[in-house]
Amino acid sequence: MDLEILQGIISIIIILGVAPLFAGMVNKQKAVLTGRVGAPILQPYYELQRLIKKETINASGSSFISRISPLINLVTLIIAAAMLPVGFWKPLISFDGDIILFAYILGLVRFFQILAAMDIGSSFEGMGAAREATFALFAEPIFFFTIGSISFISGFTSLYDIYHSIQLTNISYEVFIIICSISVFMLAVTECSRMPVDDPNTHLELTMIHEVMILDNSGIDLFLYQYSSYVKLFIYAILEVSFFYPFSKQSYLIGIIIFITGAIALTFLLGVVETITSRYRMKNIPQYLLFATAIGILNLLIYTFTK
Amino acid sequence: MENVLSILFCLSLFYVSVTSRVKAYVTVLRVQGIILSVLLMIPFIYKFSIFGIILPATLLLVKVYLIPRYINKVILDLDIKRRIEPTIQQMVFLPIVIATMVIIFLASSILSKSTELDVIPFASGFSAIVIGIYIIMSRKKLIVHVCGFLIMENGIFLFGTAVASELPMMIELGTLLDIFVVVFLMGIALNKISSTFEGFEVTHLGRLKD
Amino acid sequence: MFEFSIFILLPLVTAGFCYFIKDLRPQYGASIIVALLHLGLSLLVFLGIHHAQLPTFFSVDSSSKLFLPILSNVYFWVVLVSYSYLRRPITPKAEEGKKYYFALVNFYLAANSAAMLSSHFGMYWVASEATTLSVAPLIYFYRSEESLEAMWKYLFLVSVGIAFAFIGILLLTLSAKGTVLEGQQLFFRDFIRNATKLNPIWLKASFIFIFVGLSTKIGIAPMHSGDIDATSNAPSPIAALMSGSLRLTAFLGVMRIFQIIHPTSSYEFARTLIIIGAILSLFVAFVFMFKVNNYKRMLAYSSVEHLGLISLGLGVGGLAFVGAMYHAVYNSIAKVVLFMMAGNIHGHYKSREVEKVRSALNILPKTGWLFLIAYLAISGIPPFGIFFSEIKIFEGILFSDRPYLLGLVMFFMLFIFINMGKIIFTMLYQKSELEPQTINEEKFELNHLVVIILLVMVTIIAVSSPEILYRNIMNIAKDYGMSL
Amino acid sequence: MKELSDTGNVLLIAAFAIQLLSIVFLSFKNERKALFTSNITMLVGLTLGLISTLSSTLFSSAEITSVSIFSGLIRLDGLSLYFLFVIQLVAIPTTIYSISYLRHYVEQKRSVKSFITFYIILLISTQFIVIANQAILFLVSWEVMSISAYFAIVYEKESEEVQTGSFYYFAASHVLIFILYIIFFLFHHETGSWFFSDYHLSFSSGLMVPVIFILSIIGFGIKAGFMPFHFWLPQAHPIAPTVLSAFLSGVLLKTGIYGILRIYQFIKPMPEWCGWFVLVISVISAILGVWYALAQHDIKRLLAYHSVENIGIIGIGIGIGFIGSANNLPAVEVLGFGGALLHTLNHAIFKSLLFIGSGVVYQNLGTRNIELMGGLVHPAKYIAILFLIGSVAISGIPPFNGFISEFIIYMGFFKTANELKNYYPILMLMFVVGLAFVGGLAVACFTKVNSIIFLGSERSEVKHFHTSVYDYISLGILALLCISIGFYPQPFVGVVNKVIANGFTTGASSALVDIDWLYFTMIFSSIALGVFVLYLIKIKLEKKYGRRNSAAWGCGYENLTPRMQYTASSFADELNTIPKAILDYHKKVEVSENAFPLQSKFKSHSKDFVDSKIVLPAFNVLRALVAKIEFLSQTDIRYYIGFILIIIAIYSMIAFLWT
Repeated sequence: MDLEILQGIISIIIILGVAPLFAGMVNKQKAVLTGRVGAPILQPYYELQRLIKKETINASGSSFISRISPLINLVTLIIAAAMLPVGFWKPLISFDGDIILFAYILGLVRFFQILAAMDIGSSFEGMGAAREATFALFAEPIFFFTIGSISFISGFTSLYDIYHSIQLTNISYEVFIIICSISVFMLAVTECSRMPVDDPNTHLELTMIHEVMILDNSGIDLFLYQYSSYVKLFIYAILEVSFFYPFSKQSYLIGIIIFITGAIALTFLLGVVETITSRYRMKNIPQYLLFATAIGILNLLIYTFTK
Repeated sequence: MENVLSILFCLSLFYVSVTSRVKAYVTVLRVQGIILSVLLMIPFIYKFSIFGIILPATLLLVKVYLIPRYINKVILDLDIKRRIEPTIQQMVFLPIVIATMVIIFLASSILSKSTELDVIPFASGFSAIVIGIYIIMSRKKLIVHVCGFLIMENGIFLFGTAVASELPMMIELGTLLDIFVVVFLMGIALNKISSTFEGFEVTHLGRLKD
Repeated sequence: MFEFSIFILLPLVTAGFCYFIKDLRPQYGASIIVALLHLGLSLLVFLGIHHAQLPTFFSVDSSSKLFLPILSNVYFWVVLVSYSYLRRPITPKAEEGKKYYFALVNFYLAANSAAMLSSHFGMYWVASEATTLSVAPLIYFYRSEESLEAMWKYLFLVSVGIAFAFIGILLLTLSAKGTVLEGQQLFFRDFIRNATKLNPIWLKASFIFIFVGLSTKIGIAPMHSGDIDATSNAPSPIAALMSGSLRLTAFLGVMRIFQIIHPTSSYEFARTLIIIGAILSLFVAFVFMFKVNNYKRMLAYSSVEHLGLISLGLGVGGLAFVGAMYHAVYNSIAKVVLFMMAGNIHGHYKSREVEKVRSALNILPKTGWLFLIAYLAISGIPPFGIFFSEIKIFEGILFSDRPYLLGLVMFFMLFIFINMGKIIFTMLYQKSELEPQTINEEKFELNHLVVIILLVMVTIIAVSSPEILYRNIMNIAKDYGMSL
Repeated sequence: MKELSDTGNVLLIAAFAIQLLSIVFLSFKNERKALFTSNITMLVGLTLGLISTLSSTLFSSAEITSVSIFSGLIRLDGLSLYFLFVIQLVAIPTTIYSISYLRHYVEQKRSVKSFITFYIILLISTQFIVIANQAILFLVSWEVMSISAYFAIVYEKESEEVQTGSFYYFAASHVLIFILYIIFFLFHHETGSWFFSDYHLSFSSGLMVPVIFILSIIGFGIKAGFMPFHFWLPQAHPIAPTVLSAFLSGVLLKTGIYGILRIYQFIKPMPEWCGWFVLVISVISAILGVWYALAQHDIKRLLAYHSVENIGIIGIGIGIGFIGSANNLPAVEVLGFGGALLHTLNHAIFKSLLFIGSGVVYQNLGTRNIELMGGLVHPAKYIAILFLIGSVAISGIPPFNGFISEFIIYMGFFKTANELKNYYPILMLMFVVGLAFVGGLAVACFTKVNSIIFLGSERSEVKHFHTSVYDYISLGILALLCISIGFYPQPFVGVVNKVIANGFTTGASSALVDIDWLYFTMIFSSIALGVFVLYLIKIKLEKKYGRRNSAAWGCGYENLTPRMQYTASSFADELNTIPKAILDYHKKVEVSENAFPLQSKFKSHSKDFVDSKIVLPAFNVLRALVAKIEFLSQTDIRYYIGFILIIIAIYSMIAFLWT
């Protein structure tokens, strides 16, 4: 077997295996920062284990959509993960234009998630779905103004190549990349339903976005949803940490260390952000997202005209 | 001679623009008919021909006898009020008429410099045309409209003699016949109008609009 | 002399015959035969198979060669359906008028043919005044207040107008003073030949008077009102005759004087006037289509529009002129169709108000559809002929020296089309509050057949574009000195 | 250019002959029989046509050669063949569907013959439009197409709504034809010929060609439905019988695209501003189109607005192609035009799929208002699935066909930025974001549509959901096409590539076929496979640990009713509030302030900006102006006579002043 394909497969396995751990770390960090002991880092694994053994209950008005949606969710996210350079390795799927496929395949996830939520026929899910549709719309431009802008500048259209093209030779480019990474962080916060956009630990249905959409799922369905959300968080983490690509070019070892440290630092960062911010009012979220977009545009403009 | 007749013609126009009696119009039409026939007969003083007399004779017949008589009959039949109600006061109307005539006479004399033409018959004919239209425009009675139209026709005739009387006789007769039939038809129509609308004024005719 | 008797004398004689015979049937028979003979002979002349020899004051030239078949075609179909039309019940007051119908129609044919064939201005004037006289009593066919008013207005306005045209003719003789034409007869031929020698001042004056005077008959704005009143109140066959041929007869007069003026220095002036008149007509049609609430008036305004378009073609010249000639042919046919169908609608609903006519497509399916198709035909929708002629006119305008006119024309025509469509669709589609309980299946009448034949005709002529028509129109264009 | 081979010739003519023949079968007295036979005949004709198109060089490995028959009146080149293919491909399912759709009218004792007649004429004339090689034939076909479409649209003519809506179409198509006249007059004048094959003009030759270009964008833009010329579209498409809406939105709009591309062939290469011009109006059309769609509750109106969006996307592709042609970059041209052409096909497929789906729903519920629907997945599972496929495809989401064409367009942007550097990347990025935004809105819109119509529980009672086998056949064909283009795009991309090579590009480029299409096949298949495998596992686990249905969580409230569901208005409210002014979005909220609230209401509606703020006011102003012209409508004959005198005076003045 080709080494690259092997690397790709290993990447996927790593993503699938490590994703809950990453989420566990975030939660742990947050607990520590708020002065609690918190659940163990491996708590997500226990959660998943518990869920898979539960009886599955579907809402009585629901249809096949809410039954297949969790499956599509997970499978599609795995495919998306297969496009990412885990540990700077060449991913399994890498071809010209996969950045578009990446963005759109996440759209597929969203499409079915919204449908599954609406399938229940309850106002709670409907509210969540409407919010998801609205906020996702504003999140989309952020992706293109960050990763997309790097792509446009470098001329590459594959995620792997885009990260590969990042260089630390030019100070304005460095600033550009750093600001890009900040935007990606803001995007990750949105897409993964973290604070300040969404509060995963809230208990009031009216204030939730992602959690309310899976309110009526249980058992294997909930397992799939939870697992997918871990994978999604990890995917965005990789999108963020892959900005350290240039370091791996001189020495792969240093690179991989930086990668892992970066990932851990990211959990810390997420923890900090979740600790020090409160969730925004729903009305203000589009403004937050537009702010992130604006940063992206400004960054690109500044870079283009200072070159 | 032609000029004298033309001036007479113009005087009849003045009369017609100040009169307020319907009958006066008919009289004026008769007078004008006579003037025109005389005008046509002038050439025969010098050179007489039986064949050429047909036209003036017909003219005399139609314009002096038939048409005025017919109009009179209509007036009698329909019991039209003698007085006309002009929309414009005569005191205003007459100055307008005079002004128009002055302009026409001036214009024709200017035009006559480039082309050789008899100014007085030309201008009086043209004045009659315009004044005929003025009469139509300023009077309400339909019968007066017919008279106005006939004054206009007379004007054209005078105008024609001034310009060139070269039209073949057949065609001249045709025009006369046409005019006669027009007046005839108008008379019939007036009859119908009087029985349908109970009035002979133009204000009754206002049904057709968008 | 044979042609003369067929074209003019025979209709005259028949008119007399019809006047004295009281029964309608023989009147109809005689009229049909005359119409058929007229049509046949005019076609023969048109096709160039027969060369007509006509007495003094009459002759056949390129334009009368084209216009005569238009007249006899329209006339033939109108007479064909007239009998069934006359048999429809009308108010008892109007019954007595029926017996004069055929006499007047025959007289109309004679007068109209004479006008078209005349080679002399005086003759033309006499004949076209005669057409007015023949049509005026026909307008009063229904013996209603409206028709009486329409007749009065038409008769009076057109008589005044035509009197002005006579002044124009007199002025034309004045313009000939001092040339070889002085003291000569007013034959078109001579004037065209010596046009350049005419006095330009009087020529212009003459043109103004003839154009404005005849405008009352053609329906060129703002002298269109009498025409509108008359066409909308006349019985439908007569309205068809007026729109299809009478207006063209008057238009021919303008064409004649235009032909004289063409080689002279006043040409540009005359063109401008014709274009102003044409655009005004389109404008008037445009304005009134917004507010018209009587469907026959709507059709009358449509006639104003199309005569305006034809005049525009004459004014602009070149390809637009060719288009205008084609347009004259197609428009006459389409107008007959429209008026016949409007007559059927009137016959059923007994009203000319748009508001009274509802759901016509259900109640009168055959008439309704044909009316709709006729509307499309008149609006220049292919495959009907008007599409092809309009394209020529438009292209001619676009590449003339006044291309901006096309913008105006298209703007006006667009709204005319839209508003006309709006009216017609309301008549056809809108449900009435009082839907009749039983809908009698509409019978297939003679006039439906005629209308179908005419629609097919207007399509076939256009699609096959016969060589002979093209050549004739080219001859006219050549006679008018149009550069192509 | 060569003459068409004998068999192809015969096949094409036979196809048209059979299509025409189908009108003859309408003479059957029995409506049902007439409907069936004429539709089947039409189908045979269309299939024959499709076979002749498929057997042409379009689908073989050979290069496309342009073929002309009937002494050059008809010419088949790449573009014609491609659009012929699109038309016939989509006309087949719509015709199949019409058998079942029209049967409802027959059951109501309504004659459908007039509709079928116009429908058939419409199909034939549309095919003629794309193969005509002569301006007059083109114009005639175009007019026949417009008018027959009008009469087919106005089929249910008693309704006021139908009258108004169809009238918009009627008026707009007449504006359009006038513009087309001018375009072809200019061509005729410049080249002295009516034949398309003689039309070669260049932008360098003065003002004429830019005028032609602008006119063609406006003219064909009206047909295609570019903003702001789209105003007639959401009026006319909803009120047409659904069979026709499917064809109108799916195919007829594309004649506008065909026109633009055809004109491009005549006047290429273009300067760059043309490309930017098209790009800008296309992006506006796409974004506003989909946003308007989001605010609609009428399913067919919503789909009509989506046509505006998709035409915008096609326009974006064309715009990129123009920019490529201006800069002489074959790769960009290929990607831009390729994306546009493929999206043309794709949109035709999924839009007719969605319209037919909505038609099936409409037939059963008798309403087009989605707020009254709901839960239809239970009685009509397969319709729901087929509709879902169309929805995913139209949102441009993988793995269906919509994504493929959007992908090509994205690649076009990247390529342009890459080749032209400078400030291009940032400009292109703006358009990319615009397109992505459109995608996001489309997702929002179609999740709304799908969930409100099919998911949840029934808002209005449906006793028995009628479907016929024809519905399934037609929807099935279209869904299959959606799937196959999505999963295996190579052959379709190959065709598009060939079409572009035949008369579009200056130089050859393999940019389109160079994309790793195999990846798509693999990725999409693995998604499908993965879902399937996971499903099996899930079933197994559920068997082991149990599965049951239970009432949804109601915050403790037990009796959830269908009326408590989230509505379409509330779903889209947040998004629609943002461009409130442009969408003319109004909402009405009635909340009772009682201590014990009884009833609250929420209503929203949106009016078309162009229609309500530009077209109608302009028309009203015109009408008001015209109404002011009173002096012309005098009834008094004295005025008539006065006019004569005045006009003579004016004319004499002109004569006097004439130099």
